[in-house]
Amino acid sequence: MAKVLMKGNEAIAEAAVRAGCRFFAGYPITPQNEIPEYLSWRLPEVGGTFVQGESEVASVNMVYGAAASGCRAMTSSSGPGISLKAEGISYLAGTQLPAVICNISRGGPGLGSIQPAQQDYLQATKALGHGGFKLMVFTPATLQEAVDITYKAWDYAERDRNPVMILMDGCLGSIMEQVELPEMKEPDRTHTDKWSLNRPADSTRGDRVLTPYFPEALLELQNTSRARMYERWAKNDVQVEEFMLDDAEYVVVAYGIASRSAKEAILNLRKEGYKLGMIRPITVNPFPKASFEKLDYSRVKGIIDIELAIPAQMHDDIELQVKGRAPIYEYCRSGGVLFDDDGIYAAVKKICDGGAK
Amino acid sequence: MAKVLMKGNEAIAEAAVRAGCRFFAGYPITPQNEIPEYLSWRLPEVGGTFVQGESEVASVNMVYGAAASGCRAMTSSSGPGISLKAEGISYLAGTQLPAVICNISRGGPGLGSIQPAQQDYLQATKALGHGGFKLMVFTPATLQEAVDITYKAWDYAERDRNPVMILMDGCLGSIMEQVELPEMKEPDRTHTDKWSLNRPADSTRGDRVLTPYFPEALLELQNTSRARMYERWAKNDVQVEEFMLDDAEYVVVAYGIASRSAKEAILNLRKEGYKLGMIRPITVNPFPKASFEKLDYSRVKGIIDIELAIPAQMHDDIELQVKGRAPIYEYCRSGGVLFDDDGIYAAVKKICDGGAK
Amino acid sequence: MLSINETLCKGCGYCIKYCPKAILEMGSERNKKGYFFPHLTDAEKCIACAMCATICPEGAIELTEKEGE
Amino acid sequence: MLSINETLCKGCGYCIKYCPKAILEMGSERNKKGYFFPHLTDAEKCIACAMCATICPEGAIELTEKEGE
Amino acid sequence: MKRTLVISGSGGQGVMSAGVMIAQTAVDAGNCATYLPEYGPEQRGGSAKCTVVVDENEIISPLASKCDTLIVMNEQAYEKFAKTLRAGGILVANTSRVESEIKKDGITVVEVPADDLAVELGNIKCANIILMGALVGSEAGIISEDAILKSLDKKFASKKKEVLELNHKALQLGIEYGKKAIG
Amino acid sequence: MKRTLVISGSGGQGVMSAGVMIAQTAVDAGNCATYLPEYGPEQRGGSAKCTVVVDENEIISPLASKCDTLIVMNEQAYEKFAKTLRAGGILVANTSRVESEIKKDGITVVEVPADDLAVELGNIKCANIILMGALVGSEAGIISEDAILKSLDKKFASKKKEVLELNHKALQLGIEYGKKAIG
Amino acid sequence: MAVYKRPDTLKKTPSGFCPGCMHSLATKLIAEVVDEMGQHKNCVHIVPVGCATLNLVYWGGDVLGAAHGRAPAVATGFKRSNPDRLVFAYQGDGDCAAIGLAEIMNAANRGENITVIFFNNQTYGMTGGQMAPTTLIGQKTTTTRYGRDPETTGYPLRMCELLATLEAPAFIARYPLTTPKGCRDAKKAIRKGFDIQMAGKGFSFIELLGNCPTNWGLTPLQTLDYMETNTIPYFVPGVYKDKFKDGVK
Amino acid sequence: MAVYKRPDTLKKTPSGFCPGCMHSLATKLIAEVVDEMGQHKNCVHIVPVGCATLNLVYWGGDVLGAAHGRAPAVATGFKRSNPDRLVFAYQGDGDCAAIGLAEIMNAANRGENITVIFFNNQTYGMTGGQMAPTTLIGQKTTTTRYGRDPETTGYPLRMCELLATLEAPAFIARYPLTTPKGCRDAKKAIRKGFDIQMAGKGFSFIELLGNCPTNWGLTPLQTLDYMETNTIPYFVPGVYKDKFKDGVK
Ligand SMILES: Cc1ncc(C[n+]2csc(CCOP(=O)(O)OP(=O)(O)O)c2C)c(N)n1
Ligand SMILES: Cc1ncc(C[n+]2csc(CCOP(=O)(O)OP(=O)(O)O)c2C)c(N)n1
Ligand code: SF4
Ligand code: SF4
Ligand code: SF4
Ligand code: SF4
Ligand code: SF4
Ligand code: SF4
Ligand SMILES: [Mg+2]
Ligand SMILES: [Mg+2]
Repeated sequence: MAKVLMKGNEAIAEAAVRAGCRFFAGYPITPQNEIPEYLSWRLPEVGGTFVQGESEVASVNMVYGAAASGCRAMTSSSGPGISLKAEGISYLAGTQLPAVICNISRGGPGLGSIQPAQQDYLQATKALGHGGFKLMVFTPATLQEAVDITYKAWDYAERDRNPVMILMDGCLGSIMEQVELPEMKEPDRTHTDKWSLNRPADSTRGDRVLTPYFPEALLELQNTSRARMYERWAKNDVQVEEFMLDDAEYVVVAYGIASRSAKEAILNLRKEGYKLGMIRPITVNPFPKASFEKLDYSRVKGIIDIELAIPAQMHDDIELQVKGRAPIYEYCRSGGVLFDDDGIYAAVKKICDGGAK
Repeated sequence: MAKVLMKGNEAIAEAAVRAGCRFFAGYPITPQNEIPEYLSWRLPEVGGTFVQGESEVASVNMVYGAAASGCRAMTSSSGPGISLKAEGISYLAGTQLPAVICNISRGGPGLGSIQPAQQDYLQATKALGHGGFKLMVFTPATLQEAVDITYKAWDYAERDRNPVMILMDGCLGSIMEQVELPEMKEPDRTHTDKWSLNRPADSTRGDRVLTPYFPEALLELQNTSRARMYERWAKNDVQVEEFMLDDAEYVVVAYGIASRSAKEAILNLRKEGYKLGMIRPITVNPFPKASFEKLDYSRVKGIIDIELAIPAQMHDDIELQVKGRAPIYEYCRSGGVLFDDDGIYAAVKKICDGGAK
Repeated sequence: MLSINETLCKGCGYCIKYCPKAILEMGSERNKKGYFFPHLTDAEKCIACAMCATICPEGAIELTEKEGE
Repeated sequence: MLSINETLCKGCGYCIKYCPKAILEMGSERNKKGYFFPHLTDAEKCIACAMCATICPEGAIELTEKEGE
Repeated sequence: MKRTLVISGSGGQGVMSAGVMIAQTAVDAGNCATYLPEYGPEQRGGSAKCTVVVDENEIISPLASKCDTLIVMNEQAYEKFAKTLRAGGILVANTSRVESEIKKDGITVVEVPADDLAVELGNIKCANIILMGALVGSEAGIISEDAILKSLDKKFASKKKEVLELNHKALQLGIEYGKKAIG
Repeated sequence: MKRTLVISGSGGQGVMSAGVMIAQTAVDAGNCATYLPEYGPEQRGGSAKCTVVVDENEIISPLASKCDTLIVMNEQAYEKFAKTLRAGGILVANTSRVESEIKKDGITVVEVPADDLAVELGNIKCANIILMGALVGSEAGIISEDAILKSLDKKFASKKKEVLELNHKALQLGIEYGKKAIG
Repeated sequence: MAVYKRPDTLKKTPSGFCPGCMHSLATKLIAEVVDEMGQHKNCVHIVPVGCATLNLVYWGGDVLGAAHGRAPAVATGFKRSNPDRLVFAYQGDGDCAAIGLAEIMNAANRGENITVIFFNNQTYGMTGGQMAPTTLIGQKTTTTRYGRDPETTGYPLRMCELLATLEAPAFIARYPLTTPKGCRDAKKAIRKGFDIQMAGKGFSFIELLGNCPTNWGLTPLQTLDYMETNTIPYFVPGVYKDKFKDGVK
Repeated sequence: MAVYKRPDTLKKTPSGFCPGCMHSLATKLIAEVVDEMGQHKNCVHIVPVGCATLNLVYWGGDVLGAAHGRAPAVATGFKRSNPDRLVFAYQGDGDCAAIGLAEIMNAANRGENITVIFFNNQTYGMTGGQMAPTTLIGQKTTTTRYGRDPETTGYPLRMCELLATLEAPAFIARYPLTTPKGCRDAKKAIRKGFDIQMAGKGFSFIELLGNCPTNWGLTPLQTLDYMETNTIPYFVPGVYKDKFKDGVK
């Protein structure tokens, strides 16, 4: 298929439609508005439903209702709106319902700024709500990747009966670049027959109760089986780009838009002889542990954590893998300030030259 | 002062009143109902205000309003309700307002169960909302400690202009035991004059804007100064009980009600010659790193993480300190199932005997 | 024919209150859950108006037409 | 005396629309922000009714009583 | 010495208020005590349980998997918790609601048809007080007769005289049952 | 070769739509392109900026701190971004709104009183098209005259004929300014 | 032949509600309607958070547990992606009139093709009897120890009256469950709501005046008198909106 | 002497609003009232999330930024712990009638002694013109490309009418900012609301019908005509509730 120039948010929206998503509920918030705006006319075209919820809280609960019926459903928001969805996302996880949640993230905390940032990493990966559940969290770096991930997101969500998060900074949400769109998949609920409340006319299944409420012993069992699922993710579902690691003496760790700035800096510094490489998590949960294990720490002189977040949020995840085998440096901006290529170039260079903490 | 038998929730409520808290807004949820119930009559007695908010969202925002005026304010909830407060807590942090938030926690995710659990550790310590802010998180283990912490909580909150969380499981919220209550402090807003919207009649201060909205460059500055504050916490504000560590070969890490079950097991096993000790974080953020640094890893054969959470939530924080110098074992229950003393005794014993992973 | 399922009954007394014939009476025995439950004092007088069954929160009362009679 | 603060003005034209004397007119100069702003065509005719000032969203119009006159 | 008491029954039977009273009585007598309630989502008819730990010294954990004395107010409570009673312990059973035959090996059993007695006394709600009395009478050692009487007076001080009297009677009746059982 | 264009002005001046059009034109001509908008909270009058990167190869980062060509639509934009223009770069300035004297050392400057020209043409809104024309005319190398014309036709295909004509005129006018400047 | 048969859409086991609790009665009435309409397999019961959560195990058809206050949003999501199912949300008064006020108002205002059954017992039953938005003036609860004071807590919300001001809703009615007649009226209203929904004609809301013997501290029979004297006069029964006065089809 | 003086409670710098935006006008009118009452130092302006957020830097007194939709809750918290201050919340229509519907209704129902000024411009201005709860039937927005369809999105919410059904509110009124007269009426209403508050007499709500030239795609002058034809007929101006018809004191 031909490549088309698309805005990040619209690319995700179209990819969702092609993945068979037929329900979207959301509430306006910058910088993700093009997702609901696009779906407001696009979903009805394919027989789907768009609802502008009265709030983020209502929207995520509408998605909960749709998901319970086996319909592929999605919501999207940013920072403050994601916090408001926390209870609902916890409910999705608790009731074991698949859904896709996009966080097109911006500076925080509070109202913060409407400019892009990566300050929701810990929220997304550690606890997007109460009760100790986890999500698979994807962090695309290009719009093509965003499209591909969105297209596959419900496959993971339905396999696991767990919501999936696409965590993308507002920069990727609002840039335009070329993407190749995947084929249209027709929605099909029959594969949800084992768990959903879908009940085709000819169905003979018994009555079913879907709820995240449990007597404590059952809840413990569920917690335990979910814990095993998280372990399976760590084993099977990591996605990562390992870039120029073979001879790297300094390894950058960056995801999303930050990784693109970083890559540019790496390429420029390589020209000057700096042996730089990059581990780019495409899934931040599960985190790409193996990539760190493979590093030759007799050669690696430092790990450089590059994020649009202050304080750095990925730091502990990196440290857990590096285990003291190399120093970890940070280069971070936040609050909506983007990297500029001169700045990141100079900072990384300084680190490699031994001039930074 | 004489000790009185009190329910955990009521003890916290009374301690808050004595700390000068004069505003509470909250919404019913088990197992914290005695906090609002108690304050509904107690606050008016001392000229304070109790509002039963129409929701957790409204309640935390009422607290935001009260806090902005320099009034010591509090809200409390559990699991689902805490998630709903996430945006508001992020706003408190973003606007740099002091307040005290209690999470009397229960099993999750979703509606979960109404029985006690410790499944909100990661949410509390890593990201109680969007935007990458942090809270000091206190985890009392006895009602006396809960009272003392509550009494001091606003001092921290106002020093830092940041909300403080008291994270206490529903078990401690609903048990009764004896406490000695502190003196009544009279509320005084003058020390908030530097930042609050308090404006006594004779004040000559200029107009003031309190908001968590910032142009990106300013927001980055704020993020940076807050990051420094988190570092100061780590240096100065850790509270921990180090129990029988001198000769310990196995070190239990546990907080809250879990630490009390653990302590009982430790004492029983000590009688049998097992050299057990315990690191009990009283602040889980900042986490008591130094206590782990002080351990003699040539002697310590294992660290045992005991939590009412599956998967274990404190594990990574422990691993970050232990750095591979000793294996980390886990003994966890969750979903509202409490430890029974036989079970924990047997599990710890098995670990010490080398019979557990 | 009126039948009262004593296992379901919780002894609220609503059926008794609303029986127009006043032929329901609380018993002195307890069911498994510990609740007293009512019984018919005079089945003959029952007019099968189903007032009792309608108001019974637990659906503990069922009524069939007297067969054959 | 009517004064129009051109820096504040955004050229919406509301003042012009509501002047009962039709003595306000949009100018052809731009202010710093790039907006055209109005001016009085005939100050004498102004009856100081403050219609213009009342509706001006930006508070760009102020009126004082003609001093001494 | 640390003593653990468990009271169990169904919501609405007064499990919790009896537990609180015992803990309070212990504290008033100069001991340390903890009280731990556990309940399900139902307000009535669901299971209700509380654990009271009494000790002269500070109490480490308020949780307990075994108890020294046990009051069971209905059949389910008996079935669920009988096995948690330590050898040599005291079991107070509300025989109005416990239908199983009670195993008595190695423990002291106080059988009290508390519901029936309470109804006779005039109010089913005082069944819990009768059972508490039986516990005290059986010299479980958690609290003394004197102490519990004082507590009762305090608790019902603001209530009508008849209420206090009813509860006094209930307690006395229970105590007699307790004494008989160990006597 | 990678070329970076920055357009800046205030909200409502058409900064974004010009940027999108250029990116689309580049893509239609077989290149890779990224377009990155940046704006403040105000819908009008606040600062607006976009960055368009064009390359034959895949574009690594859409962000850029330096640019090869720069269109400034008002004074603030000039003040803020002039320094980000690389040596040898091309600056297109809307002199109807840029008041400062423009420094010309080592760069090509195309001065276009675009607002005034646009008003003369009949609609201030086509100022951005004029400036785009100036960019093309100055042979900045990002897009060709042909290509941008095609884009214009496509973009205004569904609009009234007068609108298309107006924009054609605007573009041509701009191109002339551009050509003159390098000529 | 059966004159009255316990509905099949209830489980055969006892409910988890307290003795005399009208949640149980309300549930039974709905089940009767579902049975009569032959919708047992087709209906989806959106269960709220509140004592009605106990219906997770008592209701006999498909059940979906919603977050506190969000049942109308959940029902919206379900129904919009499954227009043929009979979808109804059950809500307590805390659920519907406090935390969920935005959701119920907006679902009603959108005219969602769902039915909401609103159980108004003037308190938060499940959490132990705190003040609800519907708590009557002067009523004592665990958060209004001296009785609800309108000066600080405002007035009991009348949901039917409020929703009836909106354009979209098709049917709004309120009945008390205190008498057999009230039950029959309520049942008819539920039936009408369900019929409207199955005909695709929009939003219906049926308020059932109920009790909470446990938290009111009254015996079941006492609650009947209390409601006659206090609840019913304030929350006046009747039809508040009906776009289908002459029947649905 | 000044016949009309720009209020001191506004900053001397230009507002951040678009040309012709009536947010600017509304803000100016409030500032005039605050000036006239001598409340500049005593008032607290609770700023919502929406274009009115721009008032963080334009308003000349104490300002507190609230989360989207929660201004009434924030105002409640502030006022209850500072009863002497003049506390008013300003809200957009998305803020007040969508996400914040529960908060405004409950604050009104509690009769909080605060004033809410509600700016109804029938769209989400700040986020780029999506449908608001107040968007008119048939109105095109970025989420209703073919015009608002009541079948799927319901009907424009009339907040004054809704709030007027409640017992507690003291004063509720609506005026359009399209004419000098509308502005004067609006100003009087704001004054009345503030007077009521300072007398401790309860909740007041003043709805201002405004515009959004930018997202409506109209010039400022065109918006005036549009509003006369479309907005004002649907949202009828007037006093909807007034417990103090004969003055406040
Ligand atoms: C978000 C959230 N807040 C609070 C609760 C606690 N909670 C459970 S039920 C309930 C209220 C019940 O009252 P109501 O809706 O009137 O139902 P009732 O039990 O009276 O039938 C509350 C507040 C919760 N589970 N989730
Ligand atoms: C929780 C949350 N949701 C969404 C947003 C995004 N947002 C900012 S302003 C706004 C709506 C603005 O509309 P309105 O309240 O009508 O104000 P207007 O700009 O039209 O004056 C929204 C949805 C936000 N900041 N926070
Ligand atoms: S059917 Fe009627 S007459 Fe017969 S017992 Fe029931 S209420 Fe009484
Ligand atoms: S109405 Fe039903 S539950 Fe109540 S007493 Fe009669 S049979 Fe029992
Ligand atoms: S004061 Fe009246 S007459 Fe004078 S310019 Fe203004 S509107 Fe016209
Ligand atoms: S009303 Fe004010 S802003 Fe508008 S044109 Fe007149 S002076 Fe300028
Ligand atoms: S607590 Fe009240 S509402 Fe809940 S089941 Fe019992 S009586 Fe019914
Ligand atoms: S976008 Fe609309 S509401 Fe916002 S400032 Fe501009 S005109 Fe006003
Ligand atoms: Mg209720
Ligand atoms: Mg608006």
